[in-house]
Amino acid sequence: MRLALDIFTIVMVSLGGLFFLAGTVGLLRFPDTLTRLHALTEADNLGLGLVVLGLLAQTSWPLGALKLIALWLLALLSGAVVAQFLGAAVRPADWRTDDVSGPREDGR
Amino acid sequence: MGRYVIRSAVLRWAGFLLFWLLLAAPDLGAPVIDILVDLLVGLMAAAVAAWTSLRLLPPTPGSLRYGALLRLAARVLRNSVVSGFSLLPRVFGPRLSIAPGYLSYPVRLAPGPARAVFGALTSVVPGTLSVGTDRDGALIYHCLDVSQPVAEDLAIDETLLIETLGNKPEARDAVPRRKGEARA
Amino acid sequence: MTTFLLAAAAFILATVALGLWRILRGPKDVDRMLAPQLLGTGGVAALVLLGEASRESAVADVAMVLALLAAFASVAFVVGALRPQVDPKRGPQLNPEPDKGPAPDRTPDAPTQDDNP
Amino acid sequence: MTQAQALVAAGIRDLTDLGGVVLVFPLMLPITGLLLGLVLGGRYLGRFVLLLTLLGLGAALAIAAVVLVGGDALQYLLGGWSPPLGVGLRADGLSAVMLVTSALVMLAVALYAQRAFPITGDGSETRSSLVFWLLLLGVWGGLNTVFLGQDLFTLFVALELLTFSAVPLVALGGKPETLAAALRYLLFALLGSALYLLGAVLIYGTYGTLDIALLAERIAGADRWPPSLVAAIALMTVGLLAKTALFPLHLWLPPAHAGAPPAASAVLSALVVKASFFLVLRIWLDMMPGLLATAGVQILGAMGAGAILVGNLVALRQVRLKLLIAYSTLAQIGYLFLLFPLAAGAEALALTGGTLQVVSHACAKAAMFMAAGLIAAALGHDRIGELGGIARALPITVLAFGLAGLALLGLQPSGGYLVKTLLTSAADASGQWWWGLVMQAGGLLTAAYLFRVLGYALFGPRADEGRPPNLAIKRPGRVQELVALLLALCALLLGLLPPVAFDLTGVGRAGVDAGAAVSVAMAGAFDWGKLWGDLWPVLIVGLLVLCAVPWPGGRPAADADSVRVSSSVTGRAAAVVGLVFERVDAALRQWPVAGLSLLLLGLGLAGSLVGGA
Amino acid sequence: MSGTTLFGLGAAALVGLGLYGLICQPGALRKILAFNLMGSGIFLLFGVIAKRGGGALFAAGTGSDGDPVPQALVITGLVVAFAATAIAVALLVRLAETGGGTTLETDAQDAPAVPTDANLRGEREP
Amino acid sequence: MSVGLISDVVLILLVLSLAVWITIARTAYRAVVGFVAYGLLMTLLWVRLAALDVAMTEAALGSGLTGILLFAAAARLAPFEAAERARAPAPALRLLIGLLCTLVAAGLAAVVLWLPEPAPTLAPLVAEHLPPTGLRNPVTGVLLAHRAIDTLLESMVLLPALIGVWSVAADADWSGRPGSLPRPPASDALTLLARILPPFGVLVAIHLVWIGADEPGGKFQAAAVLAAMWVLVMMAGLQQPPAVVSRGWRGLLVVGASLFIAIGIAGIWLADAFLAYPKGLAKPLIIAIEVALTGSVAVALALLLSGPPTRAHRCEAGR
Repeated sequence: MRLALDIFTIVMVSLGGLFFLAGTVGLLRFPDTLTRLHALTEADNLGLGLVVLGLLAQTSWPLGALKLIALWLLALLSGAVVAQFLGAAVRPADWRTDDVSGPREDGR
Repeated sequence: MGRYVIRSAVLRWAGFLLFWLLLAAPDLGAPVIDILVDLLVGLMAAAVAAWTSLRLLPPTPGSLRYGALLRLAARVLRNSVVSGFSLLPRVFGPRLSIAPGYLSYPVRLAPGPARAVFGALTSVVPGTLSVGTDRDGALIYHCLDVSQPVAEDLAIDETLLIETLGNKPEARDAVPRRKGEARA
Repeated sequence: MTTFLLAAAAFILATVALGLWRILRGPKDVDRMLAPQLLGTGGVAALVLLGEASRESAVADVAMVLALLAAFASVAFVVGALRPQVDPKRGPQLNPEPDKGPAPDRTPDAPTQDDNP
Repeated sequence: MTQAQALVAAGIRDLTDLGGVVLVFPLMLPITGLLLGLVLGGRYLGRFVLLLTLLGLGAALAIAAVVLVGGDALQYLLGGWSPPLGVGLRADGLSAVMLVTSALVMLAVALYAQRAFPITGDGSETRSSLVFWLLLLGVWGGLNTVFLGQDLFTLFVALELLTFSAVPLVALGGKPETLAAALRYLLFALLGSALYLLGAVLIYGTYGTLDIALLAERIAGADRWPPSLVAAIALMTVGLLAKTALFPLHLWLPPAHAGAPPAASAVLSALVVKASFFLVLRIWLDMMPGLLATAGVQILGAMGAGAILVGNLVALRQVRLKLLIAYSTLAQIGYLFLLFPLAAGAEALALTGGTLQVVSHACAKAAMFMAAGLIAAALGHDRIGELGGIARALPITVLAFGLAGLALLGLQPSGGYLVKTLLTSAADASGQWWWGLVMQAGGLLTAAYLFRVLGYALFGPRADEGRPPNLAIKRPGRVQELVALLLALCALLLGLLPPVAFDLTGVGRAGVDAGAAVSVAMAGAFDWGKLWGDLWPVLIVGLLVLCAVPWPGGRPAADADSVRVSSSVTGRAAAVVGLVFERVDAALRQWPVAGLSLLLLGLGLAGSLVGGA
Repeated sequence: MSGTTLFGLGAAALVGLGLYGLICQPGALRKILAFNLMGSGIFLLFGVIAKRGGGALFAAGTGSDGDPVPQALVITGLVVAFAATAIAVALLVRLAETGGGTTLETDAQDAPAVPTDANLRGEREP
Repeated sequence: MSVGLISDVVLILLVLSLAVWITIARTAYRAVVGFVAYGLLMTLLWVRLAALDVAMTEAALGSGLTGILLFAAAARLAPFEAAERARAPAPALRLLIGLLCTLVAAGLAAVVLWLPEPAPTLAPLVAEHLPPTGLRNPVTGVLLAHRAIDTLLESMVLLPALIGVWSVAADADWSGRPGSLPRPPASDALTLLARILPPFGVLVAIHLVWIGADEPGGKFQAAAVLAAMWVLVMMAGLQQPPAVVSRGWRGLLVVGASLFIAIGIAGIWLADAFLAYPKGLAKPLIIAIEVALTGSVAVALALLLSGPPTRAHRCEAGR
């Protein structure tokens, strides 16, 4: 049982690490700010989630584990909000002020 | 003060008490008096948090549908994982296989907290990121891959959220518009 | 197991460190800001792992504080970056040469920010 | 009379029975006042602070009496925890003197500033009033903690309390110049406190305690100084020197002290720079007396000498009265640091002289800034060249200024005279005659700028003739004038204290019999021959300077800096020398150059201490 | 070489960098940043000293290993440094707003303006 | 080389390279971005040094609150940077100063290597004298019992700093509200965060104060979290900063230190020393002081961030 739990942890945490790596690679490779923002916020939130999931098998059940989940949810909330906020800030100006359904649909 | 205010006050208070228990993780082996004192502090802390919450986010009439909430959570979680994994080959592949672009999604939720929640929920899912509102009141999304059926997914999420908030979903009055981005 | 957790923490840290390259590269200020954002989440993950490795439950509290405040700085960043430079209602102009054209635009999209060091 | 004496004696006995707990009073009085004042606000803040300063002066005098009568330092353990874990307070004679001096100056400033800050008709508070009064309390609290603290970290926090309170006082005027001066002051002071803290950290890492007395024991017990100790001393000293504005680290002082409102300038110049000097004293004399045997004291002495020469010469060149006084402060700080090389040979004399210099300068400089403030308020400016006739309009103010100047100058029977005599005897006793020479030169230069100001004030062309009525000279409040005069008199009459009063400085310090040293040094000091010997060089300098001042009816002082264009030989010679020093001073006040000086000074100090024990 | 010693060396480097920035940076805001850098180097050194003086002396679950005294002092120091930063920033922004520039370099003649009645009493001119 | 050592090496190298970046970045804005990242890394470093109380303080103050302060300033001062660069010292002078700073750093590094072994420590003394206080967290014990005066003075230091920040206001604006907080563009996302996050922040803060007696945590950490939450609410426009003349807020500012002093003075009679606690009552009194100080410090920190009062209030409440 212990072994199974340990293997679960190793797999999940490694996967989480992979997502963090994906976030970093995306951050470095993607062409513009918004795509980088995608790579960043979404991949590493998932990475954090997987790490937390992996650690659930290690912590003293149940309250310590739930605390980690609560932590993840908090991180998720602020991550999603900050991503939107940053995204709105870097979005080109024409999307901020103009009507998108106008002639621009095919114009440019 | 409507009944719904009292109800949501109690609900929030209970929720924050739960969160407090997570934080404090009381040691059940401790002397009873210590546990009781801890609990007392927890009750007060939850009350303070609930008061803060009620001030910042005044409750509205109507109650949450928990079944729909669960389905929504499950869906968001599943979507996150699925699109998360689909992100991996895009990132690590020799050629970046992304087709970024914008999408304007005329959302049915009223402006305010509910719409903001929708924006946050959909932004958790890899591949879509809500980046504001245009003049028509439609949400603008930036998508990593506009060839995916993003608008359809959003519509399902939205319906679920509306159900969760206790309203009947109405029929869609507009078809989501989509716009590819040239400079990507 | 402890070794694995420590190694995982070190790995995530190193990964996040790679992301810090963005601070150097830019090109826009907002791109630079993405790196601390990544560091915030990665830091929380590394902390959780470290805490589990050292069996120290209080580390989770540190992570909690970090999670609460890491987002905060990003908000401040955007807020600062979008701040109008000259606000007539707020008093004297900050631009030292108001007659020589508008103040340099500090919005993240300003082309002046696109230079690399 | 005897009954009163008995009462006083009984009172002191009671206080002695109380023990060290009386030390809590000066610590908590300003702090509690600050808390209360912040909540109360409003128009009676000035009265409230005045009341507190009265109480504080009483407490300081009581502590001084107890220390003097008891003949030993007062100690108190905060929270009952003894060092190294806890933090102790200690008042030896030196602390008592500082406490009394600061309480006295605070009281004077509180009296002086009663009318200085506008109050609104409806009783609501104004910005400057609230900020001034509360931060005055903050400064006072910081000072008292510095004087009583025994723990290097507590002292750090106290220094920060002091800095954070002093900086906004500088910027109170809100002009760009004063804001810039305040910011420079703040940043340089922060650099200084960071270096000080770094030193304290290294000391903790070496000895595991921050208590000065314990450290003194442990350091004395070691046969060689570890490198970390040497580094720590160099860092702490240089950090504190930056906060004291010892030449050449004085870039922030002149604009800061000159730009603040006069009441604030008085406190800044008289007291605030002394706090960090006091800590240098604590470290070099109390914590590590072995330092006096190193070459480090010569470095400190040389910086002091540089301060005296450069400060005085540049003061002579100033166009504005307040800047002149600020540069004079710079020079007077120099005298304080002559204490270190002199203490190496004659500790009692040097220490007593240095302490007296602190007190005398505090009173005199506060009086000078107050007088300058009144003059500037009356005229609407403080350009020296346009002071003509002010002596007739404000005789008491100008008298206060002149008396304070005489006290600084060191004529009999002033405190300055005593300082000079004591330090010169210390120089003779330790065979370091050159410091005596520096002091003589400094005295003459002081005389020169003093007479320059007085010359313009007494005989200068009347600047107010033909003024429109709305620019006529405004009369200051009588209380303000009297306060300045009283402070000047304090400084002047300090030399007449009986030698037994000087015993106080030596209390709590083994092997320092201050009273006896003073008696020996002062034997035969007050006679006509000696007075004449001191007086004639000053008179010659005075005459020369007065020649350079344009007389009424002569060329109007349109060019404010008349010395510079004076046709007289002395004027021209002074101008050349002064110009050179002014340039040196301006170069040294560039931030990177000051930083460079700081680094070099720190490395030099560290180098001079290596290998000592 | 242990990690703690390594941190100690890093702290020394941070202090050097901060010192350089504080002296050489022309802009006041950069000086403030450099001060924070230097401060954190000093605190780090104190933390290293705390760790060196450690030992398992306290009940498990208190989270700390090391000498608690320096740790407590570092917390105090962090708050003081924050206050210093806040007051410096406020002065700097106000200085810039009133047209005083943001460098602390002075020209040779930097005499403060002639005091008037108003500013001597601590007032601001209308 | 153990895994722990490797991660230490990675950490310190990262911290140092960020420090270099902060020093050499072209604009202050970029330097501040580096500084925020630097603060996050320092938090990890403190965890590695097993100083969790410090780690929390650093997380809250170092990167969070200081970051927002510096970002706001950097944005406002950006137009001046060209003029600043023109005033840089001559290269030769820079080189000389750089060399001397290197010398100082090298000397310091040598001193660090020469620090005595075994290291002097007060840990055993603290362990011995902790039980009378009833606390289990030694750091809290040192802060509130053994060295209470430092903590008292430190909470006092915030007040002159705050008055100093206020003092740069124009006279006419004195009755206004602070106006230095960054004003963000209206954003649903930010408003949502400001509506949802603060209650959780409040809970975490109360938790930190409450366990601070026994586990890592305490008033400064809690106060920083509370201040951050409040500032978030104010930035989102849900609430206005309080006017500086407001008696109520000023009362809140001083209540912590006042209670501290009151209990300290009572100690002269009840426990034979100023700042001593009566036997058996130490822990409840300390917790009371901690709670009161949390409120005061939180208000002080938030107001320090809010800046001097201005006349131009932010009139939009609740977007």
